[in-house]
Amino acid sequence: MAQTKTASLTKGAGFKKQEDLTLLNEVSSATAGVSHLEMCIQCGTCGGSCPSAADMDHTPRALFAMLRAGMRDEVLHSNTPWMCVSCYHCVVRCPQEVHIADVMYTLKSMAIKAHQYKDNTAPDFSQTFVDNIEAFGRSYELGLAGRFYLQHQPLRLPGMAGMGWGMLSSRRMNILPSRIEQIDQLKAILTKAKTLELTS
Amino acid sequence: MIENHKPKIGVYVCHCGSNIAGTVNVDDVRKWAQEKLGPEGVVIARDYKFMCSSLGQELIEKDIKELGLERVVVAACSPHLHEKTFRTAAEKAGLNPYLTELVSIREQVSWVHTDKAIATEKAKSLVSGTVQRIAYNTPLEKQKVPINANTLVVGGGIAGIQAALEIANAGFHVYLVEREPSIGGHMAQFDKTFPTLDCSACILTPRMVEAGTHPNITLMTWSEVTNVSGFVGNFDVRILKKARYVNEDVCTGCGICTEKCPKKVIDTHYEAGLGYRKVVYTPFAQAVPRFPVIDRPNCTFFQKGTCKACEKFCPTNAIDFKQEDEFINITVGNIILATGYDLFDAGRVTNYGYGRLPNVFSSIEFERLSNSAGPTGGEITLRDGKTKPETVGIIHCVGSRDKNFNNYCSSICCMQSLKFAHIVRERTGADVYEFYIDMRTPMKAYDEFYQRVLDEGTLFVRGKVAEVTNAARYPHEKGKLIIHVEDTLVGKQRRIPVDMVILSNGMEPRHDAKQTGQTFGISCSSDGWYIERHPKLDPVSTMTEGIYIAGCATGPKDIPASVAQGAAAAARVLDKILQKEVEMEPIRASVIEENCSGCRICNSMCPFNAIAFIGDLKVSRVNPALCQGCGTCVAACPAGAITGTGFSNEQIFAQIDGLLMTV
Amino acid sequence: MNKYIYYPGCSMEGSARAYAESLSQVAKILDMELATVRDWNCCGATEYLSINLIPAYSLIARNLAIAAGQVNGTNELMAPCSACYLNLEKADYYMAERPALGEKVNEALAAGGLHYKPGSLQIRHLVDVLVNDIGLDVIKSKVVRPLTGLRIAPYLGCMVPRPDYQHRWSDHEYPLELDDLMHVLGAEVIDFPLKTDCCGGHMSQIAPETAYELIRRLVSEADEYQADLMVTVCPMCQMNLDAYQGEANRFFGTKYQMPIVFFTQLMALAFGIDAKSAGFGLELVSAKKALARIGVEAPAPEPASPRRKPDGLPMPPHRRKKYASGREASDEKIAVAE
Amino acid sequence: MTDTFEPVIVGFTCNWCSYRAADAAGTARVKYAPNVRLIRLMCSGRLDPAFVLKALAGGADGVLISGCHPGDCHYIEQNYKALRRFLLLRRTLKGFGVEPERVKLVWASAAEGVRLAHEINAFVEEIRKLGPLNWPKWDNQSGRDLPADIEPQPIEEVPA
Repeated sequence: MAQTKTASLTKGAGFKKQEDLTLLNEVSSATAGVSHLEMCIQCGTCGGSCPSAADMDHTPRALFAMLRAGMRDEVLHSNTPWMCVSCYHCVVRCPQEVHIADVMYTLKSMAIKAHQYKDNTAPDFSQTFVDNIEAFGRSYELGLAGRFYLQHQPLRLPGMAGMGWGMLSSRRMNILPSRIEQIDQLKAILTKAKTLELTS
Repeated sequence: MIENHKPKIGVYVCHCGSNIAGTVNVDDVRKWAQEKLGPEGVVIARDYKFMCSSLGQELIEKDIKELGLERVVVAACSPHLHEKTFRTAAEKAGLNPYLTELVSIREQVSWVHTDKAIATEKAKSLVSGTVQRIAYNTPLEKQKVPINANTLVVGGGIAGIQAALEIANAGFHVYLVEREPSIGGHMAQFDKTFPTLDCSACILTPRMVEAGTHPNITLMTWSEVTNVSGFVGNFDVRILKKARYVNEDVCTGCGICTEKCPKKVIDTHYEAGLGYRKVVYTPFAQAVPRFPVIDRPNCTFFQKGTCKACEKFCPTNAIDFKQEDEFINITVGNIILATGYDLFDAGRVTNYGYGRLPNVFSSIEFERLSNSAGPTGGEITLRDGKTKPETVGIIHCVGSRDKNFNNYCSSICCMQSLKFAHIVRERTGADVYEFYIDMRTPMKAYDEFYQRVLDEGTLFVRGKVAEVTNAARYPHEKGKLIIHVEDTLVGKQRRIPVDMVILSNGMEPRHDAKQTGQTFGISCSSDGWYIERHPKLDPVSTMTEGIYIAGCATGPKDIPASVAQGAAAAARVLDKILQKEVEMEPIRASVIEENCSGCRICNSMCPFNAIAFIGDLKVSRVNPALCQGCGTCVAACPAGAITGTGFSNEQIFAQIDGLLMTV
Repeated sequence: MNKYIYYPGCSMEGSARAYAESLSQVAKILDMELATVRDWNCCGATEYLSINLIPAYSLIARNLAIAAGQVNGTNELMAPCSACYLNLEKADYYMAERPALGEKVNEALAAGGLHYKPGSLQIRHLVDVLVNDIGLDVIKSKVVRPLTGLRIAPYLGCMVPRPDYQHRWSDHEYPLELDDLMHVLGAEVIDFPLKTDCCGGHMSQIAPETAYELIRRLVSEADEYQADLMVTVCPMCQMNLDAYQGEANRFFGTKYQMPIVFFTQLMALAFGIDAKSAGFGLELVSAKKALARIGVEAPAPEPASPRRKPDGLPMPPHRRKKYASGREASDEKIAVAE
Repeated sequence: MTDTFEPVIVGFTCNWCSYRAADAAGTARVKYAPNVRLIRLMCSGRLDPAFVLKALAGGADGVLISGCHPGDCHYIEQNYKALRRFLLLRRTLKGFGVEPERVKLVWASAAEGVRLAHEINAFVEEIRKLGPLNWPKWDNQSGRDLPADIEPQPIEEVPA
């Protein structure tokens, strides 16, 4: 009797997996500063403030509810963190002082680590940017634009040629990257840093 | 002295059900006290499930009688809860109450620690401390002081009026002090009251008139308390009566002066900045008292020396430009503070645009706008004074439940907002949106009112509004205010264009609450509200005997709760008055005159001027009627010539020894 | 002489050259000494934080550690770029708020022989420094060519007044520091409601349509208020609104021509520097037409929408918040169009 | 059990504020370090510096003094006197060769149970860092002699 009951219950979608109640804490502790994530009262100030909410699949508030519900895959698949423009409107308005923008950074890096993002445009842009920094110590706009657009938005290139030429001809974009002197020191720092993680 | 004879001590350890026994090994504490504290005089140690029960108390009484106990130590809860219980029990058995002490092993041990072994150890050392101390306790007698039957009520809002009327009707005299020109408080500004929709003025003004004409009430408006000294039973109060420039003895309140005054200023107080008033004015038509007051900073006569229109036309020559502020001293036995609240300044929430966007209104502005005696005669219009809104957004929790402003819930805003929605729908037919985080409608008939407003077609959106802007993004938004919000129940961001936004401002402690508290010797919580003696069981008393609090001075409240508190505070005062005298704790300092060197350091140390220098004998002496027992002089006396009963050096030293005894 | 340690940031050498050039002119006139952080590296913008937390903060902290070593009479580190400013301030703040972060970052820095103690530096943005340290009265005294007749939309963007960990700004949402600064230059300043809204940030790269919408909102609102130009304090904002304005126009079929210049360019101009040295001509949406108004007798522009009539119900007092320095804002009214 | 040093701390509280704050912490079940044993005084102004010295001499590693916030004193202004005595006391302790940080003054109103618990935890950690107080015994019962160069002196009263 009991067995049948369990069997019938497991058919329900909610019983496929056990809820992952550690997720919220995991995200909170991997966030720089004190995130206050557990204090969210689901008021929606963040979702109402967000300038790019229209293009998000979940509002930030909904994402935090999903974190609480332990919906790891759904959260890491969400495009919400990638659409965050870091305007900090939500952060200063949040009545519970949740460091929303920083939580978004955490979710992005978690998604990258888990290879769980839906669209690789944004992660690749960030990675390209970071590769340049790691190589030169400075950002390199032309190299970034070239590599990134060829890979992701080749169709956009012709339309942007005029603008690109304008930037180059006014020397607002440099043809060659500049490099810091002590690039080896920076590399040593970053190599060490990559072995470290923020947990508790 | 005591070394030869250790008094017989009984130790009683309470389980408090599992409250203590769950974390402290009660049996171990009892055994330890019996064995290890035997040399300190403990002759009996017992434990019991509930010491405060009548059976528990009888246990103590029996031991006092049968074993001849001379001291009783009860290890249980905080002395602030049950000290009186056990002292009374011991007294019944013939032991002076001050020979019984409580050790707090619940609030200070079992409730705040988790490790049973460590908690038990701490309980033992606390018991040891008190056992050592109590040997030096001496029998004390309570002092009785007669109570002055007059009462001071500060604040003439509905809570203060209620308190004053209750006491006055019982036949005792009340001084009702109000700093505005009229009593009535915030309630006088409202249009309707939720959930019954009674007209606020209709139910308030009869009370105001009653207070204004009551033979037992001395009404002192346009006055403020500046200084309070003394103690329960006999407070000396100094009141500043600000100059009205109107002779109250001859003024009939006919209003001709106001009519003839040529100057109008914006009324930032009663009309919340939406309307105008004359410079000689009564705040509103039903003001009590009816005497007007001249707004000196704005008066042309005081500015330029000419005008005097009011004086010219006054039929009874009541205008008196030479009037000056005066101080009045009174003596009262008890004081009730009903000083109310300040409205949260909505301009602080920059993203709602109050003060920048004309058609964003504060809650009190809307009250005036919808009031038939208000600036538009009750017409609900936009800031232009003409246009009727077609869509209205009402925003809850403005300044409340927000760590950027105030953490607490202001408790009235949900109902206030529902009331606004109803009034807007009824008077304009406009579409009304309510933006809320949570609907809080817990009191009698409140949720029913929510149902009614739902039924009227108000559009509820669950979400805290992020922003109100005039920056249109789309053509249909042009000229409107756009409310940005996440509809959290849909999970989507919405932009809702409206004509008018009403903010449901929260409540804040009075801006000068701290200062007022210091005048009366009571303190504020971190939020700034006055602290009750006990938040549940003693909500209208304060830590200071004889000072009571009522209404919003202790936290946000609606009208029924404020009225109930006003009445409750009055009942507490009447209880005191009818006892005719008050018992004072016998904790006092006294000078051992043969040890006194006459240095007089203590004289200046005493805040109550209770220590006087006796010139003939060249010693200082404490006046026990003035001494309050703080003990500062005891600590300060360089010769050790002052002792403090209840907290003598011997007692404290012994307690330190006991606490540090290895357990 | 006001001394600052100066962190320029990558854009100042590239897309924001106009900012760098005009700043150096303005600094000279205002007697500011700027000591550049030696061998500074990129702050990581908004990108590195998305990839890996500790390396991202270590990257920022390398600059802090070097700058702290350069402390000489001042521990004020000034950055003109909003993103750089925020990153530097954020690293300093979080390394103290979360000691675990501080320890890890210093462990990484140690690999390069560096160390940073959070709190050693005061991190400031250029506008904050100008308004609160130099002061509007001093700036006003240096104006030789008032910008009379120029209608300006002051645009501060996001990352300067927010999150503002050290409370250096009068308000998160509606700070008036930049408005007041433009006002003392003699310009007509619009009460621009979107003054701290987002320019789209890196969305112009990764989700252009999202960015175009944000650019459109800002440009169309400035146009609605009949601004001659927008001033910005941030290279990223300037880049998005200037370089991508054309694309946004194409996307929406609009024809906005709203010049976006750095506020220091207008300061330099008002201080009597010639337009070329002030970095004009580098912008893609030309400011030529707008500049033609300066020094020329221009008719007062029509208000964008009807001004509020004096009748009707009085407004509640709009109490301006104080600057962090406690200075009072200028008394004169700012042009309001509602 | 770990062998970390567990300091013993004596706390002096005011009947009107901090003692009630301790009650409030209890009622709210706020957990804090068990190292502190509280003594109730009527007012922090009652605090005789001798109490502190007595506690330190008797084996306490630290002493917490707690009173009403400035301006909130139940007896008008006696907490200011406690503050002055506290400052003098810290100087005296330094003269004795005892770390003045072993005595701490905390203001806590009756409503601030959480704050008091927080301060207690912080203080316990501070004292833990300082280690046990190596204060020579005033008597010789422990079998230890006072170092020759330290004469037991009568405790100097500080008329605040």
